[in-house]
Amino acid sequence: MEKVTHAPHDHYDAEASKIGMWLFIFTELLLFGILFVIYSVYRYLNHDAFHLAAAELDTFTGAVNTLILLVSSMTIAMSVTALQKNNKPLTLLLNGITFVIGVVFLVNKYFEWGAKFDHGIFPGSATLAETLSQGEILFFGLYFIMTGLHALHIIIGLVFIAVVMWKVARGKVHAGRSALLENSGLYWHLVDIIWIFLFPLFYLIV
Amino acid sequence: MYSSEITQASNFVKGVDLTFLVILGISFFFLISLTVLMIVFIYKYNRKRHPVAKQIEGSTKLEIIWTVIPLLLTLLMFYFGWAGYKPMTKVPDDAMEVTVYGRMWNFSFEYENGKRTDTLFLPKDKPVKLNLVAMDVLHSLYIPAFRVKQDMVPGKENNFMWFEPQKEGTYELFCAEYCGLQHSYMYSYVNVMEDTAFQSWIADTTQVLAENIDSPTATGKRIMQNIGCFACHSLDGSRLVGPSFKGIWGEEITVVTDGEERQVVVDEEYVRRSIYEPNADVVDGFNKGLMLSYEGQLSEEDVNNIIEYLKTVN
Amino acid sequence: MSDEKTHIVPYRVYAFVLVALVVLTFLSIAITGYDLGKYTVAGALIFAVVKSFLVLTYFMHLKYDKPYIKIMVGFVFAILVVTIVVTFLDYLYR
Amino acid sequence: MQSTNAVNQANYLEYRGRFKGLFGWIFSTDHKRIGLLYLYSMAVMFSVGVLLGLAMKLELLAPGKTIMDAQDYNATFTVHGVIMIFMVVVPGLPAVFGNFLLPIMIGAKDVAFPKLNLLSWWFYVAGVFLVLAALLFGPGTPDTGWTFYAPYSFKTGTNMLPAIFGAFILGFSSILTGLNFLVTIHRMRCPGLKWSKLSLFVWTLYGTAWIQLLATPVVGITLVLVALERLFGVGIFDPALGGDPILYQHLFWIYSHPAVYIMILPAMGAISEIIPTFSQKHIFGYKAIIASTMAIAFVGYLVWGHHMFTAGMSGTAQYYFSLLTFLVAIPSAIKVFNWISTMYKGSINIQTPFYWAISFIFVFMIGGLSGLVLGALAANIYVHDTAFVVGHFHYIVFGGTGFAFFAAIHYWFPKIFGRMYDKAWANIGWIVFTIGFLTLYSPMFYLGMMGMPRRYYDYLEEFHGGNILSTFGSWILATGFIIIIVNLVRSARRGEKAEMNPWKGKTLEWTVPSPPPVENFDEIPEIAEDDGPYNY
Ligand code: HEA
Ligand code: HEA
Ligand code: HEC
Ligand code: CUA
Ligand SMILES: [Cu+2]
Repeated sequence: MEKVTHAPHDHYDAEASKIGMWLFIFTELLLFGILFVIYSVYRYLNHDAFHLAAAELDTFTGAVNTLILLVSSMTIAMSVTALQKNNKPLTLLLNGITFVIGVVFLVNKYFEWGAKFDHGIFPGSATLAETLSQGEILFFGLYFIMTGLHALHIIIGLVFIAVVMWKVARGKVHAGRSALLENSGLYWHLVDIIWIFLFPLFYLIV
Repeated sequence: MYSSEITQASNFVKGVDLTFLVILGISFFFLISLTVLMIVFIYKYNRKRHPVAKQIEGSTKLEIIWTVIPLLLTLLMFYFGWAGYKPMTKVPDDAMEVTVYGRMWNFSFEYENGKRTDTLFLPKDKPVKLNLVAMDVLHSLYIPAFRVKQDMVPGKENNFMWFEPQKEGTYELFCAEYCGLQHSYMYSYVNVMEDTAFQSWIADTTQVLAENIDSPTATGKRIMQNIGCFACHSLDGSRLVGPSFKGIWGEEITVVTDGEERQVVVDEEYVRRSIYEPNADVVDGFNKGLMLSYEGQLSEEDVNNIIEYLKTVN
Repeated sequence: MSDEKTHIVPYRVYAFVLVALVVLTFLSIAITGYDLGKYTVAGALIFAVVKSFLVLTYFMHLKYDKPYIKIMVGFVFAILVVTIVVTFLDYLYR
Repeated sequence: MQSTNAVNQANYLEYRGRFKGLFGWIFSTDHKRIGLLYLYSMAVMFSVGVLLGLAMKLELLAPGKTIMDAQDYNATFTVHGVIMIFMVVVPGLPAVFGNFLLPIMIGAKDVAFPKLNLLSWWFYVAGVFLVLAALLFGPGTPDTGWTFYAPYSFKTGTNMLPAIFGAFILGFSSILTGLNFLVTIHRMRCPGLKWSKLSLFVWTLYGTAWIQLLATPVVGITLVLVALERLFGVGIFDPALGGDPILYQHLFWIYSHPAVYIMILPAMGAISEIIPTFSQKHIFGYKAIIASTMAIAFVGYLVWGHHMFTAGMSGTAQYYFSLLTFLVAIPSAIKVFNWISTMYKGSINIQTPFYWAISFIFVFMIGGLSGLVLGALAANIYVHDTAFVVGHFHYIVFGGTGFAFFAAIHYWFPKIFGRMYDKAWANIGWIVFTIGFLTLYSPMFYLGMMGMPRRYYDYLEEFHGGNILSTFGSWILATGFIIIIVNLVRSARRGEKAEMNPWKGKTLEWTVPSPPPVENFDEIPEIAEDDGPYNY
C-alpha cells in the first residue's frame, strides 16, 4: 500500500470493496447452504414423498426462469466490460436488461406461487395437513421458504442494480471507479448460483 | 461422585466413574503443576530479582513435545469415554421392556402386562430396556445413580435406553431436558427390588381390582395420579398451568371455541371432550396446545372414573 | 490504487459462457427424463456444480482474481460440504 | 518501532466533528468512539445480566420458592443467557477492543468501512431493543433457555418473535463487524507490516472474524425458521408435521459451538499481549500461537455435536464428535504452555492487568479441563444438562472471556482514556472478585456430579448445601465487581494523566499518544524488516 495522504473516509480501494462483497457473499452462501443441509436431510428421510411432491411443480416455469436468469447474469457481467470501455449508454442498457429480466422472474414466481395457493398449498394450510403426507408437507415448506428467500434476494439485487444505474447515469460510477457496479454484478451472480441449485432440487428431480 | 456408598447401583457405574477418575486425575495433575510452575516463575523472575529479561523466542522441540503429549493423553481420555459408553448402546436380547411416557410434566411407566405406575419399579440384576415416548416436547430421562440419561424426542422411533440395576433401593429419576414451567418438578423415583418381590408386585393386579370395586372415585383419582393430570391441575383451587379442578363440576365457565367465546357448563360431555380434544374448547385465560389429547391412553372406562372423581372435588 | 490494472473481459467470452450454461441446463433437464434411480440426485447436482463453477470463474471474474480470493472461495465451499458430510454422519447411521 | 506522534491533532475524546455532544458520538464513524459506544452499551446490558444472575442465585438459596415463581425463574435464565451470550461475550472483546485497537495495531487510520462499522453498532442497539421489547410487551417473557430448543420454542405461549428477531439482528451486527475486520486486516496494514509481524491480538481477531462470518448466518437462518414455524406452521422442526427436532439442535450448535470460540479467541489474544508486556520479554512460540489460533477456529467448526450426546444421534456421530472435541482442546493447551513459558526468565512487573492475566490462565484451565470431562462420552452422559455443565461454561465463558475482558480493560485503560486508575483499589477489586468467583462456581461442579439437573427452579434437599455456598459466593463476586467498576468510572474522569506507554509495551498502539488523536497517526508508520511486535 502506498502512503495515503488524504482523510481515510473518502479513500477508494477497489480491492477492499471487492473482498468486502465476497465476504458478504460467503455469509449468503452459508445461509442458503444451511437450507440445503435441511433439504438433503429431509430428502434422505422422506425419499418417496419428495419425489411425489416434486412432480407437482411445473418444470417448464422453472426452466424458463433458469434460462432468463442466466441471460441476466450474462448481461450484467457484460455491463462491467462496457463500463471499463467507457461505454456508458451500453452499460445502462445492459443493466436495464438485467433489471427487467429480474422483474420478469418475479412475475413468473408470482404466478407460480399463486397457482399453488389456489390449490390450497401454502404453509399451514388445511389442504396440506389433510391430504398430504408429512414428507410432502416438508417439501412444500422448504419450497416456499427457499424460493421465497431467493425471491427476496432478487428484490434486494434489483434495488442494488437500480442504485448502481442511477450512479452510473450521474457519473459517480465510471471506468476508474467501477467497484460498485462489479459488486452489484457479484451479488446478482450469487443469486443466480443459488437458483442453479434450487432448480434441479425442486423442479427436476422427480 | 454421586454418593459413593451406593456405587455399583447399575452395570454402567464402573465405566463412567473410571472415565471420571482418569480425566480428573490427568486434569488435576496439569492444573496443579502448571499453577505451581506459574507461581514459581512469577516469584523467581520478578523484576526485583531478575531485572533484565532473557529474550527467548521459542523452541520447536518444546512445541512438539507439548503437542504430542496432550494429544496422546486426550486420545486416552477419548478411549475411556468410548469404552464406558459403548455398552450403553447394546441392549441384551432378554431385557425386560418398560414403556415410558413423558409429557409435561410427569413420567408414567407401562409394564409388559399393561400395568401403569408413576414410579418405576424394577427387579434387581435383570436388564431392562426403557422405550421412551415423548408426548409433547423434549424431555430427558435421567437416573444419576445409574449414570444413565437419554433424551425423549417426540416422533423419534427407536428411542430407548437400557441398564441393569444391581442394588436394591430407591433412586431419584429426573427430567434433565428443559421442558417448560414445571420442569423442575418432573421427577420421580426408581424402586429396585429383589426379583421375587418384583414378580409378585407386577402380577398383583388385585390392588387395582379392589379399588375398582371400592368406588369409582378412588379409581379415578388413582388414574389421574398415574397419568399425571395433577402436574397441571390442582385440587385446592390454586392456579397451575391448567384450571384447578376444585369445584368445577356444574360450574359455568367461559371457553374459546374456534376463536369465539361462549359459555358452557361443566358436565360429562364437556369433560370427556376436554380430555379427548382439549384444544376444541379452550378455557378462557389459559393457553391452547399445552394439554394434549389422551385419546388412546385413557379408555372410556378410565374417563368415566375420572368424571366420577371430578364430581367429588370441592 | 484505483489505477490498479484491471482485466477487461471481452463480450464474447461472456456469450460463450452463456451458451455453455444454457446447453448444460437443457442437458440436465433431458437427463432427468431417464430413470437413473439412485443417481438422479447426483446427476442433477453435477450439472449444477459445473454450471456454478462456470459462473464463478467467468461471470464472477475469479479467473482473473488474485489467488487468495480463489482460496477463500474454495475454502467456503469446502466448509459447506464438510458441514453436510458431518451432519450426515448422524443421519446415515441412525 | 518507529513512533509517529500526532501531537498536533486533537485527541479523539475531545474532537469536535460535525455534531456536538451525544450526536457527536452516536453518529461518529471514528473506530475509537465506536469501540467506546460498544463498551458503554455492553456495560449496561452486562449489568442487567448480572442482576438477573444474582436473582437466580437468590432464588436457589433454598428449595421451594424464595423470591420468584417458576415461570419467572425460567424467563430469568433465558434472558440471562441471551443477554450474556448474544449481547456481552459474543461481541465482547472484538467489538470493544477490536474496534479500538485493530486499526492502531496495524498502523491504519480507521477500519476499511467506517460507516459500516457504525451501522454494526446501530444494529447492535436495535437488536438489544427488540429483545428488551420481548421482555416488556406481549404475552410474557420468553422462557425457552438461550438454546430455543424446538419443539418447545414454538409451543410456548410466550413472546418469542421479538426475541428471535432481536437475536437475528444481533447476529447481523456481528457479521458486519467480522467482515469489516477481515477487509481491514487484509488491506490496511501499514507498509512493512507483514502477516508474520502482526500482533497476536490482531491474529485472534482475524480468526474470530472468520468464524463470525461463516457461523453466524447459520443461527440466523435457524432462528428465522423457528419464527416461520410459529407464524405459519411450516413443519420444518415440528415432529407432528414430520420435522426432526434433533436437526434443530444440529443447526443451533453448528453456530453456537463456534460461537464459544468467538468468545474465547480474542480473550486469548488479549492475554497473549499482556503476558509479554509485563514479562518484558518476547512471546514464546509466536508462530505456534498463531497456528493454534487458526486451528481452534477451524476445528472448532466441526465439533458441534458434543452438545447433543444424549439427544439421540447415531453412534458414529457420537464417536466422531467426541474424538474431535478432544482434538480441539490441544491448541488451547499449546497456548497455555506458551504463555507460561513466556514468563520463564522474564523480568516480571506485577501490575493489575498481569494479576488478571494469571487468574485468567488459572480459571481457564479449570474451565477447559472440565470441558474434557464433558467431551468424554461416558462422562457426558452422566453430567450432561446438570449443574456441572453450568460450572464448566461459567468457568470458561465468564472466567475466560470475562477475566480477559477485565485484564484488557486494565491494560488498555490508560490508552483509551488517557488516565490511570487507582492501582491499589484495582488490586483489591481483583482479589475480592476472584475469591467470589471461585466460591460461586466451584460448588456447581460438585452439584452436577451429585446429579442436580440444570434449569431447575426447585431442587431436592440434598442439593441445598452446595447452593448456599454458591449463592454466598455470588455476593462476594458482586462486591468485587462494584469495587472494580467504581474505580474505573472514577478514574476515567479524575485519574492521573497517563503516559504514552505506561507498561513499556512494544505493539504499535503504544507509539501513539494517550488518548490517541483522531486519525491515530500523523503519518502512517513503516515497519522495518527486522522489527516485530514483541522485540524487547
Ligand atoms: C468461551 C466459551 C467456551 C470455550 C472456550 C469452551 C471450551 C471447551 N468446551 Fe465448552 N461450553 C461452553 C463454552 C465454552 N466451552 C458453553 C457456553 C457450553 C454450554 C452451552 C449450553 O448448553 O447452554 C459448553 C458446553 C460444553 C459441552 C457440552 C456439555 C453438555 O451440555 O453436555 C462440552 C462437551 O464436550 C464442552 C467441551 C469443551 C471443550 C473440550 C473445550 C476446550 O476447547 C477446552 C480446551 C482447554 C483446555 C483443555 C485447558 C487448557 C489446557 C491445559 C491446562 C493443558 C492440559 C491439557 C491437556 C492434557 C489436554 N463444552
Ligand atoms: C458471559 C456469560 C455469563 C456470565 C458473565 C454469567 C454470570 C452469572 N451467571 Fe450465568 N449463565 C450464562 C452465561 C453467563 N452467566 C449462560 C449462557 C447460561 C445458560 C442459560 C440457559 O440455561 O439457557 C447461564 C445460566 C446461569 C445459571 C443456571 C440456571 C439454571 O440452569 O438453573 C445460574 C445459576 O445460578 C447463573 C448464575 C450466574 C451469576 C450469579 C452470574 C453473575 O451475576 C455473576 C456476577 C458477575 C460479575 C459481578 C462480573 C463479571 C464480569 C465480566 C464477565 C466481564 C465484564 C464485561 C463487560 C462489561 C463487557 N447463570
Ligand atoms: C400439560 C399440562 C396439562 C396436563 C398434563 C393435563 N391438562 Fe387438563 N388442561 C390443561 C390446560 C392448559 C387447560 C386449559 C386450556 C384448555 O381447555 O385446553 C386444561 C383444561 C382441562 C379441563 C377443562 C377444565 C375446566 O376448568 O373447564 C379438564 C376437564 C381437564 N383439563 C382435564 C384433564 C385431565 C383429566 C388430565 C389428565 C388425564 C389433564 N387435564 C392433564 C393442561 C393440562
Ligand atoms: Cu420434562 Cu424437563
Ligand atoms: Cu461446544
